[in-house]
Amino acid sequence: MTTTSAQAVPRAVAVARLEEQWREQRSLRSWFATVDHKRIGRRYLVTAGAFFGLAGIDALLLRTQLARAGGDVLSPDQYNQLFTMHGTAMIFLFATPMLFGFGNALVPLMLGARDMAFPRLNAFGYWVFLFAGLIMFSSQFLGVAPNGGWFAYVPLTDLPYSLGRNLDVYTLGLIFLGVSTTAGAINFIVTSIKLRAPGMSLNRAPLFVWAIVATSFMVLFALPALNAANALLFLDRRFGTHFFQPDAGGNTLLWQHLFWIFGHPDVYIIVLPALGIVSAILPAFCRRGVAAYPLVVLATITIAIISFGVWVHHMFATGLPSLSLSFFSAASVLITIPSGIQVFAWVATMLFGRIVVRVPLLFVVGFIVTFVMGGVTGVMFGITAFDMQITDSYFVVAHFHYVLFGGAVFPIIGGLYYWLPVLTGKMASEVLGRWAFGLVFGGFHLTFFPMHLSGLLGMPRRVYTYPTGLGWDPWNLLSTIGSYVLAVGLLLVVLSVVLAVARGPRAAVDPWGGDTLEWAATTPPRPYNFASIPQVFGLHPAWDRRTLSRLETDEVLPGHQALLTSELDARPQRLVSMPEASLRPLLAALALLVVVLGLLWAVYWLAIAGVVATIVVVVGWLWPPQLTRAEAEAA
Amino acid sequence: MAAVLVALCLAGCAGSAPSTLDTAGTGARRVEGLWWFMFWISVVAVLEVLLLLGWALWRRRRDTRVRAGDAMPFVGVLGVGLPFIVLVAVYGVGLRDLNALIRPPAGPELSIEVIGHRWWWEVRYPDTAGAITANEIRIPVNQTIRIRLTTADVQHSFWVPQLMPKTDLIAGRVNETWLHAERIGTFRGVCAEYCGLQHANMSLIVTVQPEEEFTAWLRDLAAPPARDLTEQQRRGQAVFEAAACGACHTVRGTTATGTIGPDLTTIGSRWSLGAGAAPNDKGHLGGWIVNPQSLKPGNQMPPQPVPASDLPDLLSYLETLR
Amino acid sequence: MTTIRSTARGRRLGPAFSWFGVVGGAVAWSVHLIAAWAVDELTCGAGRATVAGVPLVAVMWVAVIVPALVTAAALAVSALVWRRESAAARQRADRGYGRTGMLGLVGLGANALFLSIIVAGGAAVLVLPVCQP
Amino acid sequence: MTGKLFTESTAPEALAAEPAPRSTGWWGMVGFVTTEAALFAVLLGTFFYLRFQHGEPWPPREIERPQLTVPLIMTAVLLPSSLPVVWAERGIRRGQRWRLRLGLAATIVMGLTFLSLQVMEYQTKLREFTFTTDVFGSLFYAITGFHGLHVAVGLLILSWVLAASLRGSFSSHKHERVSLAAIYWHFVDLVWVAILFTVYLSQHL
Repeated sequence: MTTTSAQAVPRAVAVARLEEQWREQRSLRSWFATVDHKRIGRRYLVTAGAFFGLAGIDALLLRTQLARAGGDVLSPDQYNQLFTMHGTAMIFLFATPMLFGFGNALVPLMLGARDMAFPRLNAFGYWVFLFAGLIMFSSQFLGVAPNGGWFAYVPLTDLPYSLGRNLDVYTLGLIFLGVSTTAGAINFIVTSIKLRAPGMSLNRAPLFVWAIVATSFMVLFALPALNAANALLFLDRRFGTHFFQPDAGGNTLLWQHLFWIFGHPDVYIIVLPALGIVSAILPAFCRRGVAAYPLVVLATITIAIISFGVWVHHMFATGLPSLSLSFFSAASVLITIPSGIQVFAWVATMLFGRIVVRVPLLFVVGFIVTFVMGGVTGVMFGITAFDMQITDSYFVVAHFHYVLFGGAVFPIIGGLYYWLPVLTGKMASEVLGRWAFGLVFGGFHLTFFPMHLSGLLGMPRRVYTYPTGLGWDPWNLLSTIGSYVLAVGLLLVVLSVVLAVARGPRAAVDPWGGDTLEWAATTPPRPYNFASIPQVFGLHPAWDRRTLSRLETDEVLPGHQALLTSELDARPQRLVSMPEASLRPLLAALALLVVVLGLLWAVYWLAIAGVVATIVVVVGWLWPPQLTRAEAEAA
Repeated sequence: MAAVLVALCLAGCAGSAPSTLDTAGTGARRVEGLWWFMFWISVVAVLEVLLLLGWALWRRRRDTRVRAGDAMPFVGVLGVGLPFIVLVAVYGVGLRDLNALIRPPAGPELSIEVIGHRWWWEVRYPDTAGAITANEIRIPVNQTIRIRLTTADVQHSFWVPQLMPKTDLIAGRVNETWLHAERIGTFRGVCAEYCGLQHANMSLIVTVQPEEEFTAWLRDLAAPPARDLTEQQRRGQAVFEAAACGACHTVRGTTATGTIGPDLTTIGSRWSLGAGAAPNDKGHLGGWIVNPQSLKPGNQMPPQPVPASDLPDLLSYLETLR
Repeated sequence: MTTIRSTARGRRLGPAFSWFGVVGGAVAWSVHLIAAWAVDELTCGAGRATVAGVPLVAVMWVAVIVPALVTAAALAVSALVWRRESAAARQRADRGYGRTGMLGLVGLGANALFLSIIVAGGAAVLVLPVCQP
Repeated sequence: MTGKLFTESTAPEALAAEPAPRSTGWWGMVGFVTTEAALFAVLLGTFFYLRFQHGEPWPPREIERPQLTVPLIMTAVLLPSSLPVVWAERGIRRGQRWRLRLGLAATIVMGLTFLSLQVMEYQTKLREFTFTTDVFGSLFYAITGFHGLHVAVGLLILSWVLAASLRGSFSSHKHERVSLAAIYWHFVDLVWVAILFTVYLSQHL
């Protein structure tokens, strides 16, 4: 079909040659220079997992402080730094990178591609994420962590109310991190548009890929609002502009608008890929495809769009005209419909399938229960009158943990168990996994369900202490106990993964019987993923005998090459050569780090030096290869 | 589910809590009704999903067929049709309640200005000749009170859960809300928007009184009656003036006219110190004056070098300010 | 189902027209939301009740009705696309949803959803005063 | 006729048409420009939000309405600068390297002229107000400065492509980087129109 040459090389020889071309040396240089999407994906998962652990410890400290009224474990300033870092890190340094890690490791495999469209950009994105995370967490150990809440409302975060470096870490750190997220998003979009296996037209793309692509488009449109807001705040704080200062004509509500234009889509940026994970896991354990595939696609797309039109529901109590609030209320309420479509599509999949109960499915069931409970309280917050009463109370804390922990962390853990064979070639212990599920599920609800009650009882958010005798004490104590149970459960998850990697049994090929292409590759996949580029004939290529048999017999695509296909119907177009490993992505990220540090410490010559270094590295990185003689003559 | 109901009942019956389910104001009562409406719908929705999930998990023991097809009718009815009807109903009820919230009951109206500070509430009665207090609001029962909300520094939010949904205090803007209390009592309020270091200790008390009682109180607040001071109290006043407390605080009728800190004209009768940070008794007040940073770390009041020998006099003077 | 002979104009306009059926509602709703919100918040914020002499409430109605009509048109187009694609699919050997059928269905669902959101916003214009916070 | 057109347009074939094949680089650049465009949209939205929340007078007291002469000359220099790039790109498609080099050089000269004019404009403006004067000053310098930065980056990219072309890196078949640089330059160029309208022209409406 697409391979051009007709040399009669035996398949085994061709595969061995491929192996030679794609194999990475076990050396220090290759460790820093790798562009393999699977390695980068694993690094994203491990790094984001570490940040999850740190932000989780923050949360445990917060809960310990709040175990009883008038607690004195933390000082007010420590508490404020910790709750800010907990939120900021969980959103920016854990959730999105974790899901990007799954995307990195799996999207090319699911598409039947050999790597991401821009492998070096991919490596660059990882390094930037790592450095941004290190900057932000080191500020916590130096006692200058951001302390204005993850939402960083002005004027509290502007001069003269916030004088230290705390908020500079926040603004610069998030802009720096934004570079990584944007690069990742563009990479996912282009990979999914151009590198799908032949035959994988839009109506045959895996739901996980749909979710990642929808998410990536959201990133492109939402992140600029956050970056702009942070840049303007940085200018206000450092160079004396007045964007958020009412005395000089600025406006404080501007920050809230800009922040939430990013912030609400970001909730879905986190949840959508996690919902994609659920749709990817279910078929393997229900022995049938996800029900109502076109409706689930419809739901994914409409959620991505409508999520941009609900941001003002975070501002229902700011005193804006009720009418203008109601347009956002309407969208906030009706965005439930696409979420409902997905929930009932999963329920239908389980009802009409043959269920095999294994650990990943347990986490999916736990997810559905939790997510539905978070969803119904979400509808309540879409109603302006109710929101004005309950917002900024502990009820909100309960609600968004049901949505974000329930909606993202449960699928992430489920996905971890499900794809562990792809990621590491090992299987995790089923027994340990079930214990972990029980503790995580029980601990989660014990932690967060009581918060609904303390919220209804009038307990406000973000308080480092509270008086006794207001009926809040028992619920807070329960929450704290729950948080420790939850922590034990999460430790068990980590333990079972570590044990699996260290001494777990080698996974069989396709151990769960999954339906997407990552299971049609070897377990774990080779560096080139597929020797022959897969042919797709339906929604479930790994269950399709045509696809599987052709994978064994089709001609091997030789060399460091990938196949481009058409945007809508994935018709083969042409071969392109893929870049080799390179240190330049790391160098570029380091140069950018210098810029950020220079700005942070107000050492501007350092920042300028960093800019020059970045330009030098990028110019070298993108320098076009010299034309071959034949090409030069043809010109 | 039963546990949920028991817990909610407990929540509703906990008398001392500033509970949104134990309301005394017209606005909050509206939202309480809205909550129960949405709560029961939510219970049904969650039960529906739980039952279907349970059925799916239970069924697998007997029935191992896989049904092909895309189940579009199932998803269409349960995932689109039913939710659509319910959501439209909820949105409609919500719109009705919002409309009620923005139209306070008519009647004689009183205006109060509430100004947010880091981290206390300044309360002014503009219809009187300078009635000012802090961290407490008194209002007459069964009347509509207009509240004008501004902030002196950062964003705050005015929330008295039992009376009215919250409204933010936005720098550079003037916001308005209203209270209409239907019964007599005291109701706790808080700052609900994170406002920095001592956001946790920024509470206030709304006392709802019969109209005559309220009128008498307001008259005394506006024009504090002359006080007969004992010898000790007079010495205390001298300490107060010597320690330059008046640079930040006002005690109307004296030389203290500062406006940075709360007006202390009625400090003796306030419900707490530091907007809920500590009870208002002699011991805490003395501790507060000598080192306010230990009771409410980070607040704007610096420690006062009042000699230990003068402290009892000062405290006995401050107690007279009622 | 007879095949349609296509003219040059049809070939050119066809994709544009059909894609309007897929994304028309989303675009119309975005315009509706931004226009209605921004005009209401900023006009009331400036303490006025008119925009260039036109009463604010009239502007609100325009910002609701025009996008609603555009969305309804997109809905009609997508319904047509979907019906004809389904009819074509019935004659094909494999009865699954083709890519065009899926796009038609996505357009149909999205337009219906966006139309309901715009109408719900219109209900608010009917009930609430324009500037009252 | 219309009826027939309608029937035709809604035929399944209409949605079945594939767009022209594009490279990964093309999609990547389009994605990047999209997110950049969103960034500028946010900044210009910020301008209008602050302007209308501020009320009259606008610009606030101390600042005069901006003069239009220099910005209009800047526009007259920048907008046509996309044409030589187009001409250069078409040239290399036919293998005419001289057209590529000449076109790029012309655009770079025009871009540099634009930046010099902007420096002049800043010199006059800074005597009148700075970015700390009030919110209009902040907006003015932040938005035009951010765009100036993009022009500078665009010039860097074009010079880089020119350097590569002098080295002989492009041919009629391999010149993707030229097309990508062109997309970016067209974008920088078009954004200026929105900025001109927002920062300068709309003050005189």
